[in-house]
Amino acid sequence: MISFEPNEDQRMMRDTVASFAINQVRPIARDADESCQIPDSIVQQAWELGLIQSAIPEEHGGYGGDRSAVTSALVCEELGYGDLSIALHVLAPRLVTYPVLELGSDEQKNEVLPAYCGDSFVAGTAALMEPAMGFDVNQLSVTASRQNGDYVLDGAKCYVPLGPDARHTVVYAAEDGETKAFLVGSDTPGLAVVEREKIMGIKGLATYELKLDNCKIPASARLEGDVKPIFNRSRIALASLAVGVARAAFEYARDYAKDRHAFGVPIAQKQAIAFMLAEMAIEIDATRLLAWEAAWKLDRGEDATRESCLAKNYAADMVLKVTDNAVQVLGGHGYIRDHMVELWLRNGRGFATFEGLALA
Amino acid sequence: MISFEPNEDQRMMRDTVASFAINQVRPIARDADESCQIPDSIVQQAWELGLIQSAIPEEHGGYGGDRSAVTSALVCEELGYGDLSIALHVLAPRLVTYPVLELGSDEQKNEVLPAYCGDSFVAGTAALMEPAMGFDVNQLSVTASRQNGDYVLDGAKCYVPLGPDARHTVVYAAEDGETKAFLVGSDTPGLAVVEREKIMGIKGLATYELKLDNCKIPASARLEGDVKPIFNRSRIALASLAVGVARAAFEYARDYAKDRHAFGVPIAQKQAIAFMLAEMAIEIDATRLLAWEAAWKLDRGEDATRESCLAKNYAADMVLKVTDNAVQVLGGHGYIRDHMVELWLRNGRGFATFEGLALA
Amino acid sequence: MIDFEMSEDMKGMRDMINQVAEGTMRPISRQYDEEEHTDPVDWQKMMWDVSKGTSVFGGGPQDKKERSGNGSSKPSERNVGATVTIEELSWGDAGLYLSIPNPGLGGAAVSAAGTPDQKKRFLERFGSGEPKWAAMAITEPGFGSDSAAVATTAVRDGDHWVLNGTKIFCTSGHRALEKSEGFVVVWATVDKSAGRAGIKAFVVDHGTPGVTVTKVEDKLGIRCSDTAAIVLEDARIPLDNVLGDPEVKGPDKKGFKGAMATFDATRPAVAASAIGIGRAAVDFVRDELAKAGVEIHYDRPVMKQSALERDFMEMEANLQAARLLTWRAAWMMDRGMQNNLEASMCKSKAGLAVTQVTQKAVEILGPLGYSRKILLEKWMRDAKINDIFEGTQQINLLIVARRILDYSSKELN
Amino acid sequence: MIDFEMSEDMKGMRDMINQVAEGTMRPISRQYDEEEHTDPVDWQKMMWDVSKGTSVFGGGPQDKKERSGNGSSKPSERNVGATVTIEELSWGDAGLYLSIPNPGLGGAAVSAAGTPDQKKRFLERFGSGEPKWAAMAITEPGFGSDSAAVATTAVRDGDHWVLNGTKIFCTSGHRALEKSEGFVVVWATVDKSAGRAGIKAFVVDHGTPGVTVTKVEDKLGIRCSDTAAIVLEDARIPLDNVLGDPEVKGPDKKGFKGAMATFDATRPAVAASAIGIGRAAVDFVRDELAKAGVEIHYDRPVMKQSALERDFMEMEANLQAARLLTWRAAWMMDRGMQNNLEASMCKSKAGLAVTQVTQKAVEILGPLGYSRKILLEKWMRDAKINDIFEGTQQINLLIVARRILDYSSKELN
Repeated sequence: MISFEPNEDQRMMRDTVASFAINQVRPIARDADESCQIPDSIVQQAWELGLIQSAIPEEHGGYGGDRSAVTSALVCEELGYGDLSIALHVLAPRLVTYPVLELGSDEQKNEVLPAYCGDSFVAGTAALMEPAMGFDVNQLSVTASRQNGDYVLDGAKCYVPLGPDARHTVVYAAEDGETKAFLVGSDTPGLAVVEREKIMGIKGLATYELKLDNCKIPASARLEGDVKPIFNRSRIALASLAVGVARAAFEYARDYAKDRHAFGVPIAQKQAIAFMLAEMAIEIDATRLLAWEAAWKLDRGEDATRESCLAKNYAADMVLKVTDNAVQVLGGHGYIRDHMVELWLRNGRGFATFEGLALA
Repeated sequence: MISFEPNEDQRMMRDTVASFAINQVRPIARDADESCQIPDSIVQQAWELGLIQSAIPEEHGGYGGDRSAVTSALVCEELGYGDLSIALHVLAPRLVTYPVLELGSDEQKNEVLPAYCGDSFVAGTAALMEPAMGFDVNQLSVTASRQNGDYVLDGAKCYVPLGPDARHTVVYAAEDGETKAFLVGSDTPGLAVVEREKIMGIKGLATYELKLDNCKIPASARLEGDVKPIFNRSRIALASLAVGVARAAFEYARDYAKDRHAFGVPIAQKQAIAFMLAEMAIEIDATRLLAWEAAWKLDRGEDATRESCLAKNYAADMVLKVTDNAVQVLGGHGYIRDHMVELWLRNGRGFATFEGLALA
Repeated sequence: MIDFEMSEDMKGMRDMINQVAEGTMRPISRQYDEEEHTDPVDWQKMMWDVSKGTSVFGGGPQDKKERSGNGSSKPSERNVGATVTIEELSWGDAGLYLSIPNPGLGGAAVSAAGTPDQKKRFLERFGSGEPKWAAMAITEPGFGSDSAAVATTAVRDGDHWVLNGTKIFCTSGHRALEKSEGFVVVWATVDKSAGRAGIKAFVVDHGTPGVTVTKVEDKLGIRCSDTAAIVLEDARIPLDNVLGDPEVKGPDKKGFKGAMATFDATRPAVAASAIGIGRAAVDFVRDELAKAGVEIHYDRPVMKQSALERDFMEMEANLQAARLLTWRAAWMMDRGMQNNLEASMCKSKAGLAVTQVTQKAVEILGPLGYSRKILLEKWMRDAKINDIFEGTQQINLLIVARRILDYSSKELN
Repeated sequence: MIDFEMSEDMKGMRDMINQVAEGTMRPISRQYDEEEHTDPVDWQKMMWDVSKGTSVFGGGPQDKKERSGNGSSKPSERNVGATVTIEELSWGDAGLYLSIPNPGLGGAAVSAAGTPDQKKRFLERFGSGEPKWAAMAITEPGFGSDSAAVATTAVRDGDHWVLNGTKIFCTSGHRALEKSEGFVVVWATVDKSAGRAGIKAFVVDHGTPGVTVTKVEDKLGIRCSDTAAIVLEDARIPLDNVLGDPEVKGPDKKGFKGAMATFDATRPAVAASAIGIGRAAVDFVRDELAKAGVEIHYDRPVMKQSALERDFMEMEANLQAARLLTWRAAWMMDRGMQNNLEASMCKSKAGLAVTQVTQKAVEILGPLGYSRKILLEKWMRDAKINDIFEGTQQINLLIVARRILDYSSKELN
């Protein structure tokens, strides 16, 4: 029966993450961007929230909690509201644990998952995006070819979070034209980190270019099964993160507009500003609901490709528009780095480009 | 040297047409739409302005005036400001005379042009559009095939203005995949008017579906040369007509907004309305200048395909947005047929579909 | 639990109405667009027979009793159900939907603000007899969205109120007053100097002397719906035909404010109707694209899509976003939650989305889209009303803005 | 005659500047974005040597003498020429363009409103010596677009004015006051009770005691341009450093109004700069598409285009529309026509168009577009300032609205 009410567990989870995002994450977001660095302490604090471990079954050392995409959508929004770079950093291990949980054999699970259930943050990552215009997850240029029972990976990847620090990298590559996931250890020969990416936004998050040059991995490194649900989940996570970023920008602009006076009244009392804010609020809610619906469908085990793509594309447009409008509401103040909105605009612009950068 | 000033002749021409559009055309526009009929008297009055004859050389019975596309752009805007149906009706003979002037042999000119230089309106028309989604002027489905030295035309056309009343119809057809123009007399066997179109807008203008069924015409009926400049000129004419329609809607909405009170002040004093009007004004001017530039380029004999397509597409978006906003400014009054704006919205929506419906 | 699955009951209702929409409404859709001001009598009779006594579209806030009553712990779905029903009917034809005999907005006002006696006197008639309509008359020639500017007056004269003024844009006004034994709820001021507080709602019954329908508007779309202008000239109505407290004083939940509150219920209903029209257009385009062999690759990167593909996906997303916002506003009402913000959000989004969706659909279909041979162009004309009535796009944005900024109508207008 | 062909002189100028932009500006563009607050000294020296004594960007209304003078009947192209020049320089790099030593807005104010003596004292220095800047200081922490709300005060004390207050967002303020022998024109009120009429413009020279640059802002883009906060604490300036009439009284064409009028000249200049950035992005995308073998079919029906194709055409059309509006506003100035409406139109259109064009370009290029390896992301950051400074998008729409509706700033604000 149609309902818009998170259940009790979801509410608790969301509130915990929200409080972390507001009190711990947001205050250091600007510094992380300027210094291009995220302090270990915040990563460890996030780790202790159990976001990664909770979804791992007890037999593999985790808490055995649910893996609901709806719950993830709620969590992602709050983390995105805090800071996108930090959100992507602390969620990065999921880029390994989730595909392994969904697609991995018992052996792979046993091998990989316990590493991500310890007391301290362990980095994991995925290499999906490629440095090409019109990058397409269904037509990867990185190839996986069989060679004497092993796989050999070749090609270039970009925007790989945490790169050299990751214990495992899930590399997506085309095997006979079909996208497959491969589990690659960080010390595998032929897997080379080229350099840290210098990009416009999410500057706190360390992302890297990777080169796969005759990178040999055993056949057992392949994760069996369909990667589509993985991508769909990532789209939902990104859409929800975008909602969080947009909400942050909206609230900041709203509060500024109520505070700032022009022509004798708060600028929020001017229709041009007030209507802009109203449209922002509507589009944020609209996107959240699209993401929820896609997540709900995914949770039912149905093909959520249509819903998650629509939600993600909608979110990418929405977050750009909302963050751009937030800068506009602040006027000159929006353009200087004393205020957060320019950072959110830079981060917001990324969503149209990001694919597979988050799983939650 | 860059200049935005029409020359003396252009100004006079524009002012004459503007006064005709305001005083004669506009007052009967609503009636023409409701009755799906345009009075002969207005057509004859327009004829007497010499819009058709002026561009025909004296040797063929015309006034030997200029054929500048810039001048036409000015004229089209004013006629469109009056009423689009009536504008398209009174300009229809140009659909024959212009291609003949541009592409016709001396023989063709001698044969055709004098008919359009008399004292009374003579209908001419062109059949370009076809009843298909994604209709493409470069990939027509109506074919012209050679047969014993003659041409045979086959296929279906739609939105043919004045259809059975036209003395000549310029039929555009694919000859070996390339679009060519053919001059077809109204009584040619195999050229059949199926029925008058019933469409959402430009209801005053009688447009028809045509069927070409083994329609045989002599080889001499073909207009030699490239049709691209003809299409470009049509695009510029349509863009300028759209500017006229949009300006009509803008001015109506502007005046209404200054007159209509809500919350104690004219609604035009509300930023939401005032900004909408400001954006309308800017986009109308922007489109006009794009059309002028395309026309200017065409007049220089250069390939104006890029400029005229950009102007036409821009105009189609603009006129829809402006007329829709005009309805919005009037609110409930915009939705009823006592006011003109709903008519302009219906006409405005057509521009994205129209191709080759006007030449001036 | 967050859930987007309709209950089985609701699905059953939806499917049933969809059959009616496709089998009964669509075939007569064009006819009643072209033959403006003609009543679709058979359709109206049929729907009257099916729905009289109940309200298929009704909705409105649940009262406590209803929610907790009858021993069931299942939360109500009345308002969400109404949006589903209305979407289906409007998918069939929005004009025909609006012409169904029913208590409409007038009935909603009596339900919300009427005394038990008033409910009996005015609503019971909808359970039997010939088809009937009720309507609400707010707008006047001199004002649109600024509903506090009512110029129609009501003056007490002994046992009667005497009403004078002109009302326009009264949906179903002609049918309520002159084509059936219905009534119109008329907003009038009893004390101009008191502003909003002086405005009251009066039930004007059919056949009241001095009440004339002076015009039935020619419109861009929803031509089957009657939009009436009504003149009241010394129209005398019984004293107890006023809704709520007739005194001009402080908070009056049943009068002006009560009537305003009905918008929180009717805005999701209007949004649902908009979505029905939009879905008709999207469904049509989807079928045509399939016929033409155009595939939609949802997971293709935006930059590899065709313009058509992208347009279509945007249409789908916009429509679905509007639908979810609408369900949410209705669901809140079912839960007895205050939904003033969310009701305006969904109305604003749906009105705009559907205007754009249908306009784009016409463009995609090309010459056929612009033609009256198919219904698409009609849906575009019908759709636009949703951006206008029950508060224009602008009025709804204003309400949203007030709520998110915590401003009064005085601070932000 | 309607004509879109530049004169030969103008083409020559354009081509020359384009070479400078490509050969000199582009290679150092990234460096001075990354090294914020560092002066591009070589570039500044070079441009100073080239341009001193003249104003390559200047512009402003022509006076009669100039227009009819020198026996030539050829109309002036000064302002149109300026937009062409500025477009080329900004195509190179908008931050570097803004950091060129020049009299800037401060100089424009002195030109427009200064006495012959003031022009001599303040402008002559730009003809020789070391690179210099002048600037205009209007905005304060307490107000942005509402320029009548100036809180900085100027009090007469014998032969001096004593200025107190804080100014922010002063473009080139640091360079004008502390890095060169320049000056800043400061808006201050001499009589708070007189509102706008009490606001005057004062020339504050470099080295004036009590004047401190307290902050140079970190910004989203145009990082090479200095944006200064200036504090004036009992800053004493000579009595005759006031521009226009120091008396508070009726129409004062040279003071506040004169300074406001300079916006009619500077808005097309800002629009031209925006267009230059936008063109850089469009040119880049065009090249990349060509490399990738993507063709643009202009005469393909919209519904057969790829999403990419349509996006690109929209970018081109928007940019060209903005350019034509800008040329028109400048051309009107060259003809001595009032262009307040058209100046705001072009600024509004260009600011928005270029924001959207560059944002779309980043999207089209995908991972590369978002990367700092190429300049595209920088252009997106640079572009946004044009939607904000010299009147935000909203302020310019407000001005357009006032003009088309014939409303005063009191009637529409």
